[in-house]
Formats: sequence, C-alpha cells, structure tokens
Amino acid sequence: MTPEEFAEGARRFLDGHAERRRTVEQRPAARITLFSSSTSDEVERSRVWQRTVFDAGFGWITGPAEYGGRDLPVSYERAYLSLEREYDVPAKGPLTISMGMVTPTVLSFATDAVKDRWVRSLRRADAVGCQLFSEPGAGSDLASVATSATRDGDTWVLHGQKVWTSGAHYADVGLALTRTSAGDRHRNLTMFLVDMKAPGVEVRPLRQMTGSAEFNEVFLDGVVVADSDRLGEVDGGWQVAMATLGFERSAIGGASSGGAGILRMDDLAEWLEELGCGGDPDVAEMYGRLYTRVTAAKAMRRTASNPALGKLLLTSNLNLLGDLVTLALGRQLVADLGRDRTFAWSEFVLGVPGMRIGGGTDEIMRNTVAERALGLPRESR
Amino acid sequence: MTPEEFAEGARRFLDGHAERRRTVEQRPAARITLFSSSTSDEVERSRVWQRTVFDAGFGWITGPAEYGGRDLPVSYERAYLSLEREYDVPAKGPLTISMGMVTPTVLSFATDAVKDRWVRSLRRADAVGCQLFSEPGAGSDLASVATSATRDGDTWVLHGQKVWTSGAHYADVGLALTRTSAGDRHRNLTMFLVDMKAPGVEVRPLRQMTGSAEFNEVFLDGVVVADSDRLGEVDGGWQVAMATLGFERSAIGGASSGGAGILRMDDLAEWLEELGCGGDPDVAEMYGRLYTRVTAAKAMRRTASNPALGKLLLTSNLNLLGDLVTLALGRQLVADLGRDRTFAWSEFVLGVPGMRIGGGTDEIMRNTVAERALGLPRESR
Amino acid sequence: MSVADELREVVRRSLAGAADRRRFLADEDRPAQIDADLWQLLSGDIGVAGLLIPEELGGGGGTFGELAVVLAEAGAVLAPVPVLSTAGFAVPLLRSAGTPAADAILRRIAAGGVTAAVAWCDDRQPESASFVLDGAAPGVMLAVAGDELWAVEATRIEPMRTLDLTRGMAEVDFVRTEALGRPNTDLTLVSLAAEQVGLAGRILDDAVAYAKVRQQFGRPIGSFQAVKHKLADLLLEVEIGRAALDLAVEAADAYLDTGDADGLRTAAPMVAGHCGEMATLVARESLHVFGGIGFTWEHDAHLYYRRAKADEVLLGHPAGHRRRLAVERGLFGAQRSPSS
Amino acid sequence: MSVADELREVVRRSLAGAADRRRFLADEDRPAQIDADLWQLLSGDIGVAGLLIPEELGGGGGTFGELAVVLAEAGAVLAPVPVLSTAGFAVPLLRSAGTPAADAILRRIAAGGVTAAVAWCDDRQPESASFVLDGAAPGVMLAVAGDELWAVEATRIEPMRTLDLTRGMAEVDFVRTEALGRPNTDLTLVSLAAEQVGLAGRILDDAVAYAKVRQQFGRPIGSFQAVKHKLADLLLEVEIGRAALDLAVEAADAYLDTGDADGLRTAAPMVAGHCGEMATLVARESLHVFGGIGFTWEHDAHLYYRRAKADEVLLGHPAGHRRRLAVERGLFGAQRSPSS
Repeated sequence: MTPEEFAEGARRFLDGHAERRRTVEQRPAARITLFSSSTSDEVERSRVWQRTVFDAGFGWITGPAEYGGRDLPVSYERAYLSLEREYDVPAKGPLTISMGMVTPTVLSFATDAVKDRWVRSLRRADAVGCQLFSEPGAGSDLASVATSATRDGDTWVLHGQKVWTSGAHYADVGLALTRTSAGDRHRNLTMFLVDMKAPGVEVRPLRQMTGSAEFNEVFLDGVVVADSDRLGEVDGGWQVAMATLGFERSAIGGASSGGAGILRMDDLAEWLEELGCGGDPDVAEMYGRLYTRVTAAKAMRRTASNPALGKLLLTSNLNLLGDLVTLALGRQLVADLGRDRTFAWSEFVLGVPGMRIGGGTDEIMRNTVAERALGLPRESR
Repeated sequence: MTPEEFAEGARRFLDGHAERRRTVEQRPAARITLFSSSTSDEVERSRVWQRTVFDAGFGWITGPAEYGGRDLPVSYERAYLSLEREYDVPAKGPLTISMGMVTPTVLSFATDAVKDRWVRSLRRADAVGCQLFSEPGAGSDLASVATSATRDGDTWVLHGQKVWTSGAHYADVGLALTRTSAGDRHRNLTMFLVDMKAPGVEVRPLRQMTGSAEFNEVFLDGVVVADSDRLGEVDGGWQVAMATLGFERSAIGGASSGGAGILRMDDLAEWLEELGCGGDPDVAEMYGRLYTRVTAAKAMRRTASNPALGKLLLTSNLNLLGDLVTLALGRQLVADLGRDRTFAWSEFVLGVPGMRIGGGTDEIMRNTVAERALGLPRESR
Repeated sequence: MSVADELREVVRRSLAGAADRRRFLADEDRPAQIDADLWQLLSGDIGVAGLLIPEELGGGGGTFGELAVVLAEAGAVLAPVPVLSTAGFAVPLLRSAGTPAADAILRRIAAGGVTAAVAWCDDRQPESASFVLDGAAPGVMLAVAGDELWAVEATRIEPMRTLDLTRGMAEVDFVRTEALGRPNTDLTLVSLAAEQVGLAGRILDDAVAYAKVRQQFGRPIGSFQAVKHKLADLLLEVEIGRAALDLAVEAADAYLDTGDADGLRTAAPMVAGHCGEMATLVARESLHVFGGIGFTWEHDAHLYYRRAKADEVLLGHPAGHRRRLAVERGLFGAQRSPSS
Repeated sequence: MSVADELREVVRRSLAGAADRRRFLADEDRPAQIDADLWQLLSGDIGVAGLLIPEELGGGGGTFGELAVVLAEAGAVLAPVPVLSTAGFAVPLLRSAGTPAADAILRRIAAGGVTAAVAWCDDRQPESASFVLDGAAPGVMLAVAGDELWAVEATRIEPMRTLDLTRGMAEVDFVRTEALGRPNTDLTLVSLAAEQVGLAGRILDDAVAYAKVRQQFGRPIGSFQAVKHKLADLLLEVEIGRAALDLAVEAADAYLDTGDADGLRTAAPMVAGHCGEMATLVARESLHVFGGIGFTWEHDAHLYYRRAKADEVLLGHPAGHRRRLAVERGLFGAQRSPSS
C-alpha cells in the first residue's frame, strides 16, 4: 500500500466518522489545567472512538497483524495522526498509558496465551491498562518498591500500596512492579499483570494540591495473581520496568508534549494584548524568552533529541509561563474578579510543581542527560 | 584602659602619622580589578606602615603581650580599624595572609623557639609569610596534596609544586602542607614552616586570564626543613590546615569583604547616571537587586553569619555586577573608546570567574553551608 | 531574654495551642474563615493587635521590631487570624496618619478582638476596591485613596475565591466617612515582608528536616548535592531576606520615633523587592524537595506555596519595588520607566 | 554525506592544520592579527568567502545552511580569520541589497583573499563608526547607515583595544562612495548566532571531557551532581540554540530563495536573543568547571569567554532582541518600551 493510498483511505474514514475542526487551534477552556481529569463520560468517548478507529484499520497502524495491527512503518502512523488532528475527535489522554506503555510491555514480555487474551483487547480499548509502579517509599528510586509478591504454588500473592496511578479507577489490568526476593538491587523485582477487579484490589482517588483528584492510590491486600500472568523472568522485573519507561518516552503524546495546549504562543500573545499588558517591557521580554524556548522544544521533539532533555525543557517552560502569568495578572491571579481567563490560571500555577516531579523529577532527568547524552560517570550510589 | 582612653590614643597616633582622607569614598581607579597587584613599592609601603603602627601599640591589639600584642578584646581592634579608615594609609592587602593566616597558625602550632623567632617579626611585618596549600592536582580536594616531605634524621626534604600562592615573591616564610605517609586520607599530611629563601625554592609568577600575574607557582625541589620547623604533629597537618582556613574566614578583610570597593553602590548609581542609562528599566531593576544583595551582605558580615554563605553571596553579587555592567556599557565593555570607566570594567569582568574558585569554589561553599548551617548529611565520598 | 524573644515565645505557644488550621480553610462552599478564639487570645489577651499602639491610646507601646516578630510567627504557621491586616497594615497606617480621628480608631483596635481591613483604591475608583485582605466582615474598615487614609463604611462586601486558602479577600464598595490624615504606606511593605520571612523560614526548615530522613537510593536525599545545594541556595535567599528585614524594621522604628522617613524610603522597597520573590521561590522549591508527597492535598506544602504566591503580588510586583529602590538611590532616569 | 557535512569536514581539516592561533592574539603592543595563510586557504581555495555568492557572480552558490556550518566551525576554534565579517556579514548584506553595484563587490569577494568589514553607523553619524569587526585593514569597507548599505572609503582607521584577543575591532571615519541598496540586516544576526553555537558547543565539549578525567575526592568531578547537573543544563541551552539556529537558517534560506522575509523577522531576533546569553553562560560556566587551571592565561577557556562576551553585545543586547521578537509575534504594546 503506497502512502498516498493509505492517506486517501484515512481521509475517507475520517470524513465519514468525524467532523472537521472549525479552527485548528481551540481557545483555552474555562479550566486551565495540566492534568487530564477524565470523567467517565470522557473515558467512554475515547474508548468508543478508539474502537471505531481500530475496526477501520487505523487503530494500530504499526502493530503486528495477528493482534489486529497493520504492520506498516511508523511514517504511516504519523501521517494518520497528522490527518486526525484536523478533525474533532475525542482526546487520547485516557488511553495513553494503556496503549502506549501497558500494551507494548505485554506484547514484549507476556506468554502467548496472555497476549492472545489482552493485546488486541487493549489496543481496541475493550480493556484498559494502568501502571502500578510508584510507591510512597519509591519515587525517584523506583528500584526500592516494597510491594511484595510471595509465591504460592502456581500463583503469587501481592501485598502493598501503589500511588500516583492514572486511570486506575477505570482500568481492567495493571502492570505491577513487585519485590520477590531479598536479593541484590535490580535483581529482586518481578512484574505482574494484575486484574484490577480481583479481590483485594482497592482504588482510592488521590487529591493533589490543585484540589482535584486526577490520580489514584491502589492498595493490594492479598491479591492473587497466576504465575502465567507474570511478565518476564522471576526477579527480572527491573528490565521489564525499564522497557515500559522506554515505551513511555517514545509514546506519542508522552511527557514531552504535555502542556502543549497551554503553551500555544499565538493564543498567549493575543491574551496578553487583550489583558492590556503587551506594552510592559518585562512581559514582552519574558514572552520573547518563552516563545524561543517553546519553539525550540517543538523542533527538538521533531529531531528526536534526548527525551530527558525535552522533559527538562518542558518543565522549565511551564515554570516560566507561571512567572509570566504572575507578572501579567498580578492580583487577578490570586483572587477571582470573575473575568475570563484570569483566576483560571491559578489551577495551572498550582499544577506546575507536579510536572517537575511526575514522569521523573528534574534531578533524575539531569542525571539521565548527563549520563546518556554527555557520557558523564554515574554517581556512586 | 577604657575604650575612650584607647580611642583617644589611637586618634592621637593617627593624627600624628597619617593624613585624613579628603572624601571617605574614593573614586574608582583607572583599573577596576578584583585582585591586589602588589608592586614592590606597594608592599614596601604596607610594611613600613605596619611597623609604625606596631611600634605605636596598634599593630596587634588582640595579640599576646609576649610577642608585642596588647592583650585587649577584639572590640578595641574594631574601634582602631574604624578610626584608621578615616585616614589615608597604605592598603593592608599585601599582608592579609601573612598576618591573618600564617601568624595565628604559627602561634597555635609552633614550638616556643619558632614562635620567638617569627611571631613578633611577622606581626611587625619585618617578615612576611605566605601559604603553600593548593596544587595543580589538589584544588577543592585539598587533602589530596602530593608535595612530599621525607624524613632525613632531624630534617625533612620537600619535593613538589604549589600553585595560586599570593605574595610568594616577597615572602620570607611559607606554610607548606605536605604528604608524609601513605596512610588514610586526612591522616597522612604534615605542615611545615619553609624558609622561602632556602635552596630549592623557586617562585614563578602565574599569569591569570585577566592578563596580569598576581599569583605565583612555587616549586619545591629538595628543600630541606628542620623538624623543629614542623607545625603540629607528624601526619597531623590536616588539623593545622583546617585551623589556618578557619583563621582565613575570621580574618578581617578576608574573602567575604573582597570586592568591597567595587561594590560601592552610591558610586555605581552615580556612574550609571553619568553614563546616561539610569532610565533603562532593566538597568534600574538590576541595580535595585544588586543594591539589596550588597546591603544584605554587609549586614550579614556584621552579624557574623556563616562565612561560606558570605562567600557565596559575594561571588553571586560580583556576577550580578558583571551582568549589570554588560547591560549598561554594551559594546563599550568589549572595545576601548578611550572613555573613563568604560573599557576598564573588562578587567573586572575577567576577574569574576576567579573569585568563584579562589578561597573555596561555589560548590564547596554550598556543601559547607548545607552541612554546617543546615545540618545536612555529608556526601559519601 | 529580650522583650522580642519573650513575645516570640508567648505568641509561639499560643499558636501551637490553637485549633487545627485546616478547619478554617476555604473550600468550594465558603471562603477562608478566621479562628475567632485564637484571634481573641492573640489580639485581646496578648495584645498583638495593639502592639504598635502607644500606651496612652491603650496599646502595648511596642516597637516595629516586636510587631515583625509576631507577623513572622503568624506567617510561619499560616495562622488563620487577621493579624497582617489589623496589626500589620491598619495600625501602622493609622499611627503614621497621626490625627485625633486616627487615634480614636487605634483606641478601638487596642482593646482587642477587632478585625481591621484596609482597602487599597485605584485613583479612578475611590469608593470601591477588590483584593481587600480579611475584608469579609471587618470591625474597622479603612481605605487608602491617593495620599489619604479614610475611615469608610462598607455598602457591599463580596468574598472572593482565592488561591490562598488560609486567608480571605473581598470586593468592597463603601462610602468614605472621615479623612484620617496622610499615612506612610511603606510601613505595610515591611509588615508583609515580616510575614514572608516567617513563612519562608518555616517551610525551608521543614524541607531540610524532610531531606534528612527521606531515603532514596539507600541514603537520605539531603546527601545528594542536587538537593543539598538547592537548600543551601534557599537558605542564602532567606538570610538575605532576614538581613533586609532587620534593616527595614530599624528604619520603621526610626521613622516612628523621629518622623524621619528617609531610611524607610530605601529600606521598604528593598525588603519588598526581595521578599516577594524569595518567599515564592522558597515555597516552590521546598515543595519540590518534598517530591510526590508534597504534591498531595493533605501535605501542607501547598498552603505555604499558595500564601507565598498571594503575598508576592499583594502590594505590587517585586520588580516594581526594585525599580523604585533604584530611583530612591539616585537613578533618577528610572522614574521614566513605564513599569516602575 | 550531505554537502554541508562534506564542507564541515573540509573546513575542519583546514582549521586543524592551521598555525597556532595564539600567535595571532592581541597583546599590549598590537591588536589581534589575521592568519593570512589560513584566510587565503579558506576564502580562496575552499571558497568560504564566496559560499553564499551566486555562481553567476563567481561564487559557490551555496545555502545559508552551509554558511552557518562554516561559521560554527570557525567559531569552535576561534579561527583568526575574518570569516564572520566577510562571509557572515558583508556577503549577506550585499546579496540582500541586490543591486548591480552590490553584485560588483560580491564578484571581488568571491575571488577570495579579500577581507570585507561592515561599519554600523549611528543615525547621527553616517560617516564614522566604532566597533568595526576586522576593520583594521579591510579590502572592502561597507557601511550600514539608516536602511541603506554603502560602499565607503576609509579616511581614518584606528584599531581599538579589545576584550576579545582573537579578533580585532577598529574605529573608522570614511566617506560614502556608492549606495548599494537596502540590505536585510537580520541575516547578520543569524551569522553571529552560528558562530555562538559553534563556540559554545566546543567549549562545553571540552568542559565535559575535563570533568570525566579530573579527579577530586577520589572520583571524576563529573560524577558529582553539582558538576553533572550544571553540564546537563548547559547542554540544554546549547541544544535550544541549535534548534533556534536551524529554524533561523531555514528562514534565511527561504528569504534568499523567495524574497519573503516573514519567517526571518521572527527567527532572527529569536536566535539572537537566545544565543547571545547562551554563549556567555556556557563559556563562563565551562570556565568554572575547569577550576583553577581554567583561570590561567595558558588555558584557552578565557579566549572563549572573551569571544562570547564580545559577541553578546556586538549586534544589540539579547533582551532587546527578545522584545523585538515579542513585537513581531503580536505584542504591539511592546513597541512602546524604551529599551526594545
């Protein structure tokens, strides 16, 4: 199939199933937030759309045919996504982790039976997966997870607490990193695919400092998992987790493109002018700085530079935007005069600190850049 | 002796031996530099003045009487120095290390015979001392000095290279930190008082990036030192070195007050106005910031806060001044139009990087602040 | 023990014994509340509201230095009491206005239990203001319009939704009832800075304590240079704030004693220009040191961050204060700048 | 291998084979010298001076992208040749002026061996300028006065003492001999940025290499977070510069191809606003990583720092470029700013 034929089919499908956006760039909404607060309606709309897309043959363009993929090069996927952006379709946010991280991990590490059970289903959004990695005691130091998995014949019993899980309340399966031995660091962990509806799994919303609750805590209390649902070797979970995080970094819509909607510089310029502070030399200077760094970030994503560098730049840009907004709004940022797009920025400002932590702290990113891109030695840990 | 009597005597002495300054604050000189470039004339003037002051009883106000001191509290010394600043007297720079660091170290660690030989002489500036600590391979990590001292009966033989020595070319004695055993770190070093005129001592000027040579390299090639000139225990040199650096921090005119002349904020305001850029909002903003931080630094010296904090603030203020000067002068900073106080700032700008390194790098200062002032744990080294 | 130290101890004990401040937080349904019991204790029994009021008007006859101690202590725990608006803003404005009418109001405040709020008016709207701190139900309402301080009577009060959940703001319409004289508004900059120094010092202490115990990679995170150097840098900023505050407090006391406002004209924009950004920086970076737990609703770090952001813009942007400082120090050209 | 990569290799080899650059440094007695042999090789044999000149005028018919490669390579080693003034400033100005008179001068430059210098005039003094890069003895002297490019004849040339010891500047008086048309000066911002990216990338590489081998406390200093995080941050700034330069080069080529300057109007102040500060920051912090040895005269770090400082202010302050960028992106109010 030539790229032209492919694009033609994609265009036909989209014309038949979605409306064109009236303007490509949408106005900022009433809420200005960095975190997707997926209501169950929004999740449902995303799932329905993904099913439609999948059944039309555009839901897993690069995936293997045996699980419903098209086996086409990644350039075809980019072409489809570029077309799709012209249409008004449900957000992909609620399924990013499921399709971008959980699915490829299952595909790479599960037994054939488990793959047959889940892979197609996850990509068609019949099922949703979530990621059970972080714990209260294991943040930057993921290898220190304490959730235990104890062998019991052909099954394992899991006990522990996971935190900062997105989408746990609507997920069917979870990728759980557990401790299975007292052995050496990085050689004592095992990964399981956990049924999120199993007895002993409890999901609680986790309210963050912005006031809303877009993440979960997940308690695992004697959850029984079949050994056949193990991913990778016993005590080989660290390698699986690293692969999952690798998928995260290459996932389209991953961390590096977060905040893209808020960092639309043309909208920002228009807003600053409407606010009447485009003439402030400090605002202009800061806008120029932010414009440069946001534009560079976009270009760096295209050239596939180091993803940790992209994450660092993203968080520093969000911080800079927070400073610019503070300068532009003054007291209107901290108390509500009832005017459009003024106090609404306060939720954004409160969310920025979370972006510096989630998906790897600034410090971990700097370590990664220094070691991978510059070849500097690892620290003695 | 009451403080009033003391002050009266000091005033009488100063009136009899020095001119009052016409204005307390002097105009910046043609050269704007952070490093004292002591010509032999300047050194000689400092020494002559110190002798006069010493003989009048004001040269070592807090010192022990047996070596010519007055045994008075430090408040008397401050009172004298405050009076002295009203007079036009030679700079103290060329003798700071000799009197502020070498002398107290000798006083604390030498044998009585050595003290009799040197202490009074150093304080009267009949002799000058210098400090032979840093080496090309031992900068921040002073404990890794490689200059060796090998015992030979009642003497020691020294081999090695020291660097960044101030005043070595006019010094009579040097405080040399050497390695005397293969033992554990911090327990393998010994301190000696070295005769700078001894055979095997070679002093070479060290040209720094500013273009001038205000420091020296000192080569020690088989220099013989009597065991009686050892300071402290064999393999106990680390404790002696720490004491010396402690004296540095409390020495009046030590690192924290460096750059004081250049950081005169009233002169700076006047200069910016003359230059015609007081109306630039960026210049004004930066001046306000610098004024605040320089004023705070002065206040923090008075309240004797952590000296490492003072050093960090000093270097950040010098950096900020460099930025302000760049903004104010533009191209006049980088090429000479022949105007007063324009291109002259380039020497200052070139010197700032040295201030971030000398006397403990910014990084070592942050370690010190974190460990001493905040009680944070030492790094695993 | 100095008077200031004793006062610090008394205030600290009272604050430590108070009800859980979370009970008074703003939420979806209501604005931030005042802890009336605590305010009665502090303002009435301990005399915090009247601290700066002369004894002959029934006050404590204290110094600005003592007031700064109280404001810093209250700021350190984000106490749900109107101490900044009443003791930090209203009282210094009234004292510096110095008219018999102002003195009469000071007498009322000195008795304790009263909340006094200050409306800062736009030149074009001398009888209405937004962002009035603790303005929801004050016993005394004042307004600064142009160079003049006024006693006013509110005709409409509307609590605002606020970023800072620990302290309310209101929109207020009012009529001016009595001119009270010309106040020195620089004093309020010093009061605000005292609060900022108090809150920044506390959240930094908490972050340092956490960095000593939180383990990652088998050692306390405070042993990593990335964390320890950050905390050292933050301490430097706090110490600059403390030094600037000491100078500003000294200048404020000199002004109150002698009427000479020269020192204050420099010291007030100096401390305001530094502390606004410093408190936000320290709160934000401390929050970062707390990591994931700091990003949760239950952790108090965000309350400090919210307060710091609100304080940063309350009385003008730090950059504007720095430009004014430059003008006060002789950069006359700086007056022509559009944002100074 | 692309044309640009081949060119990079050829230029790199020529620069590596050149005489020690320290021989050409300015000192007390004389200004910085040009390495005439190297310049003959680069400009004549390799055709660097005429790279951007159309083939019909005897030039190489190359792209701005290729020119940027050459400028970055020369910047990386601080080559003592007038490549920025000639190929980076004069040629783009002449090409964009686009008159027969300008073309005639391009023909001369294309032949190689010629140094062309550009005087940027103050509006009030159209026949004299200072800070003229490589202006001590140029074969071709141009002046930008107002919107116009001029061929000029020097009546007085005075070399200036300079911070940058690797490249000279001069004060020049002249008479204007021929109007050459209206040039697009944004092209020169892109040329300068290419040099800055080249020099910053190189000194950062050197600092990284040093951090890997320099031992303190029994381990490489590059294993300490204080150093490794600093170097990571510097890499980020360099990468932003590279990305901005790529966009600006693309916009410059689009302008040269089609005459449409829209993209360049944004991209030029963007890259200039970033790279000026970036190069200074990278040079200064790299110097710090080198520690004591970096502060010595013999170490080359200071030569990079000097060049970076000189470049930072050569064509206007970075903050001014950023304000212009804001104006270009629709912040019209920003035009009213006194320093934009």
